Amino acid sequence: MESNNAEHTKIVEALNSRFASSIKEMGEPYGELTISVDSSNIKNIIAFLASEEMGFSYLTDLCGMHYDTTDELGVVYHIHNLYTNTRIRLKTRMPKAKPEIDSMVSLFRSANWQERETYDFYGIIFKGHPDLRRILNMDEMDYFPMRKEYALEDGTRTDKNDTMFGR
Amino acid sequence: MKALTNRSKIAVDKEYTFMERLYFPAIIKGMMITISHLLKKKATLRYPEVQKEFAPVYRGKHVLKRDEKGAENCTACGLCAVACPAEAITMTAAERKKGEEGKYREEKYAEVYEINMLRCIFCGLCEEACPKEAIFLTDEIVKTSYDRQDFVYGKDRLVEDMNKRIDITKRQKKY
Amino acid sequence: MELTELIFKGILVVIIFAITLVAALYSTFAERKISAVLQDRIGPNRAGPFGLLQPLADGVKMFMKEEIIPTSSSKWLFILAPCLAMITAGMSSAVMPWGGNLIIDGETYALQVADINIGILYILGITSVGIYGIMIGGWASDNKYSLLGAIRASSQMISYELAMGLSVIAVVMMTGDLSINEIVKGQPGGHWNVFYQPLGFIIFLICAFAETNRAPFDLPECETELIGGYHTEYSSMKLGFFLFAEYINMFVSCALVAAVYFGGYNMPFINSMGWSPNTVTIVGTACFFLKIAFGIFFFMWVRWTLPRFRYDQLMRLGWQILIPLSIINVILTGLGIIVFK
Amino acid sequence: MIESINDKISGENYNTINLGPTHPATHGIFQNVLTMDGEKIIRAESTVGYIHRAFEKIAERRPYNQITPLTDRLNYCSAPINNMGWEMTVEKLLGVQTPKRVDYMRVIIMELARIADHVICNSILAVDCGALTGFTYIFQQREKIYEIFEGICGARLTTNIGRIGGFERDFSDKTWKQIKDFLVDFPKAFREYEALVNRNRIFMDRTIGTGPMSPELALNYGFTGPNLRATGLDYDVRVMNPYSSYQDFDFTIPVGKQGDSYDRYMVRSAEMWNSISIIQQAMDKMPEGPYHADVPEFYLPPKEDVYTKMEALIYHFKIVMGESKVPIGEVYHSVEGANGELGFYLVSDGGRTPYRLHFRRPCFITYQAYAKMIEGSVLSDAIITMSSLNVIAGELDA
Amino acid sequence: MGVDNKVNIVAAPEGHSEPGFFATSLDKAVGLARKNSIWPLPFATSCCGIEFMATMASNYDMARFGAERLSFSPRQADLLMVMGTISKKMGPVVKQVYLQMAEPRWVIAVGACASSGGIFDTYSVLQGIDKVVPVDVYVPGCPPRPEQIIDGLMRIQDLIGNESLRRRNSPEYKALLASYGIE
Repeated sequence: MESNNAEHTKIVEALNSRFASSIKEMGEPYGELTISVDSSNIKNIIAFLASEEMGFSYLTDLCGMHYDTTDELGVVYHIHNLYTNTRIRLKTRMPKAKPEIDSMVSLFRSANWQERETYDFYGIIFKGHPDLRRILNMDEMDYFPMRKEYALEDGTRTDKNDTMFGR
Repeated sequence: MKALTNRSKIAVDKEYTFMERLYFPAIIKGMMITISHLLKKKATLRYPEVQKEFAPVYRGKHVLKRDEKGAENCTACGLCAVACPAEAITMTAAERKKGEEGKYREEKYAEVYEINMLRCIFCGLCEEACPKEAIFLTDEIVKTSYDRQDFVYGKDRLVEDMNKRIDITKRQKKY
Repeated sequence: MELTELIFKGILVVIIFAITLVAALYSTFAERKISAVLQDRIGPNRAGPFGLLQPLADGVKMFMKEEIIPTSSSKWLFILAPCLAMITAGMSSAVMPWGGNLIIDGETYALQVADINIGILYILGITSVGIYGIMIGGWASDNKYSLLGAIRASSQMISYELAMGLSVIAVVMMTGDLSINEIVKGQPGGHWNVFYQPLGFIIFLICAFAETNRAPFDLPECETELIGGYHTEYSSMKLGFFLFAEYINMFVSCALVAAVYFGGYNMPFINSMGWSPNTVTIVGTACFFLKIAFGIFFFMWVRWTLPRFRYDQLMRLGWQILIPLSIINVILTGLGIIVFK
Repeated sequence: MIESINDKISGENYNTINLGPTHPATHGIFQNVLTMDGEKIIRAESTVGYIHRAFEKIAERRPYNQITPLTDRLNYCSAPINNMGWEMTVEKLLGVQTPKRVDYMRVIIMELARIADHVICNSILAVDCGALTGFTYIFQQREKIYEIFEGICGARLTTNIGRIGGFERDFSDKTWKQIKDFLVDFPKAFREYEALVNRNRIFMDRTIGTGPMSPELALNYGFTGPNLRATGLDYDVRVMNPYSSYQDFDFTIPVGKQGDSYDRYMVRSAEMWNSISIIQQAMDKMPEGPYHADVPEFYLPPKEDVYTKMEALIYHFKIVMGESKVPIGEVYHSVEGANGELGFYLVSDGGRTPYRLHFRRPCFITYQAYAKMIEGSVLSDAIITMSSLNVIAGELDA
Repeated sequence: MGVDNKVNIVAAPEGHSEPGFFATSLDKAVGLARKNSIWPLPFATSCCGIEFMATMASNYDMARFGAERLSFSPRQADLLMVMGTISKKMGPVVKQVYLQMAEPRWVIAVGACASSGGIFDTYSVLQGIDKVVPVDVYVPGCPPRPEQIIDGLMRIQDLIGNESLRRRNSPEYKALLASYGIE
């Protein structure tokens, strides 16, 4: 991958030298360094990036995805090096049948609830998470509502004429 | 930790001065401030005796406009319903019959037009979506009521009264 | 005791009790109005002219509300608590000298229900019994927030009672008498104790705030922390009694501050106006009530200005600052008495 | 009875107490189960989700222009910042360059919103300490901000202000005057409020040392915004990744020392003063020009054109029906929300609705540290800490 | 003072008046007292709560109606003001708070979310609190202006003023509560 950003080039080189086999795709859409990686190796990659050498000590965001065309689930990480002001987006994919990925809680405490939220929404199992329970929805809920196949509405609404909106 | 920028400035001072240690100076100062409000003009707006004038662009109760001749502007195109994030608008379209030209401006009109005021979030997107200058939000507020069914406003409450026309020119002004 | 005096005392008791109740009732209204004007608001103005019937509306509403006694509470204690709070609050006004002597048909009547010679001790004693109402109420509710409120109330009371007593001792040393009437008489004209005992006065005032559970010491109720504290589980008139007791306590505290430090019914120049003794007495009583009214206003003014303390800070203030200060005050007073007398 | 109150934890008699969800100090609705030793908190556990409203799911079902009113309800204390953050995200996806005037107008609105938010937080902190009067003084000024918003967009709180590409209408003369008046009135009222609260020893005693945080731990917990700055680290999105022409304005980043409640309070105070100065600078430098970018695919054409011109009518229908063409791609954009970095991660598959829209909600991430922050402190401190973190339920639970 | 005189002071109840004597039905007098002493329990969950703060603050001052004493303890409250979204997770809590309130009690649903679910027609949001507790007055708006909240309060006042003392014992009222599973 070619980049005009010296920081990005440095990161890409460092990652390529260590984790070449885990990296699937790299890109820079809208100037944001985006790397798709193998979900089995994500913890090592992030641990390396979060080390003092690379300085990505801040987990900005962690969220789930459901790619319904390939029926895969994914987790997207945004990590940030505050001193060089560089952000990286790391994307992973995993089959919906076995949605497992390593937990980041040991690296970033902020990952704790974000992973719980992701589990709550998509049913992604974070291995090594200390307390993987539903967080926003009720414990009794028996599906993962953010997956594309589930409806948004709850169906108890009585004061609406659905035909107006093509449903 | 190392600072990220050179623009940081420490905003706190936690050292008590001797006077602050004594409690009383700050307490007396505070009490002087509160007592000075004793004779100040009260900020209260005496609603409902006095009503505040809302901004001309205020997003309150909806109105279905008629044109100068008294014909309804709405052609039941359904854009407002599509644009409504709360899905509060429903309507049924009907064809205009002969002799109803004075009642409806276009060939199609809304036979039923209902807005569920309890669902409505008064975002104003329906007003923006309307291509026929038919629906506008006004600076009136929707009245409260005892019954949930009361809030489905039909055409009887939405279409403007020709005797009490609502001026919407200010809303359209883009300054 | 003669029959006429007995009748007079009887009438006086009724009047004093009525005045106390009305004063407490209208303190709630004053609280609302004063908080409103201090906050640039208007305050209640719908119930009656200027909202003057607001306290009545509150009272009637509370009377007509459903009584709830939580099933897990101890029923008798739950009912006893507000009664205790109310009774002790009402009792404390008995020894207050509301004015000088009235002379009717040559007979002298004192405007005081009971001039017992340990009046100060009586009031201190009664107020510390009053805390049982709060404690029992908080405990009997079987609610954790109530329990916390009760614990806070009792420990707060214990710590502030001491400093309060010590600060009064300095006054007693000057007067040489425990009777409140004597203390008032000891401050003729403008010779108020507050000028001789400024430190003692401040300590006493702070303790009075703490004793009546008013902000900044309203920790037992402390809406933002304990919801309602000890009265969280109380509804209807039982709650009314608690709130009422608090306002009566405030009224009595103000009366006590006025009597002990501001000369009670004494006013400067009141005796040099050449009025008849009865007029002097009546004007004096009016002055006393004016002082009380200002005191109540001051209590509310403070409440609507200051943040409240934290529990441990309150304790520190009581034990580490106020008690040493009040002991110093006693020593200074003693030295003063030795030097100047 | 006492036995029923206590339950035994690891052989000791501790109390458990439910702080929330309807406790007066929890403002919104958070539940904290506290294990207490007397008044001291031994262990705390937070439960959230009491107003989970499925924002992200709704966002997948609504066209782009209908998501603006949705963002209002995230952090409702400062809705315009959310609105504009979202609009800027879409603009970034579309590659739209907004005119300078739009940027400056946005800066004014966003800083007003920041003041409105911090006013709530700081005054409620004082209310939770027991001082209610300052709240009413400062809230009168907040009412003026509402009036300004109302004059621009027609609503007070949930503003739905601005459109993709700019504003729905230019500020009127009255609005300009209101903003000018606000810049005069607010500092006076705020100074009075600060005199009432800031250096009052009771208030300082209550807040200093409550809920402290070190910068390292704060980063690890994902703090941003005033809560992070209170620990001493000067991270501010407005400076690090300037958006909407923030680089044109001169302002400092106020930081604290220990990250305790007083630091948070003072940092917010200082930020309000900064906001005032930023608004002043924006007013002084306000360039002339259009109040929206030229994006016919997303910005509704003027009504007159819709009635007369075919092209405008087509665009109008396309926008309202959500049929405008959106590029395929993914974009992350963040703004400095009132509580920290408010991020929008938008994935588009070219359809009429976002394929995925994730909100990085600062409150959600910050609040997980709360349980740790209050362990070992007393109940009163727990409440002060919660107020000073300024956790907004709508944003927390999304 | 010009405005002061215009304040609508509550009219005295209809009754029989002679010098020094005024008789009215107990219902009316109690209704009058109750309606001027409403202690609300603000169940503020989201945006509407902020507008409620504005209603309580100086500019709108709900205290004028005798309703400024917020009682956060349900035992002492007369009026449950539900402001903001109530999710399905929160629904039971609302119901419990309602159950803990002492009779007579009223409920006002402020804002679109509490009244009907509003914009949030989702799997997690209760579509109106009238699914769990009986609601007396609905206030539309998202969020309602303080004027509308005051309007709702005045409606509640009308309701309280006209309510018979025995309504709470009437079979209709019991049936209403039973339909919500409340005894």
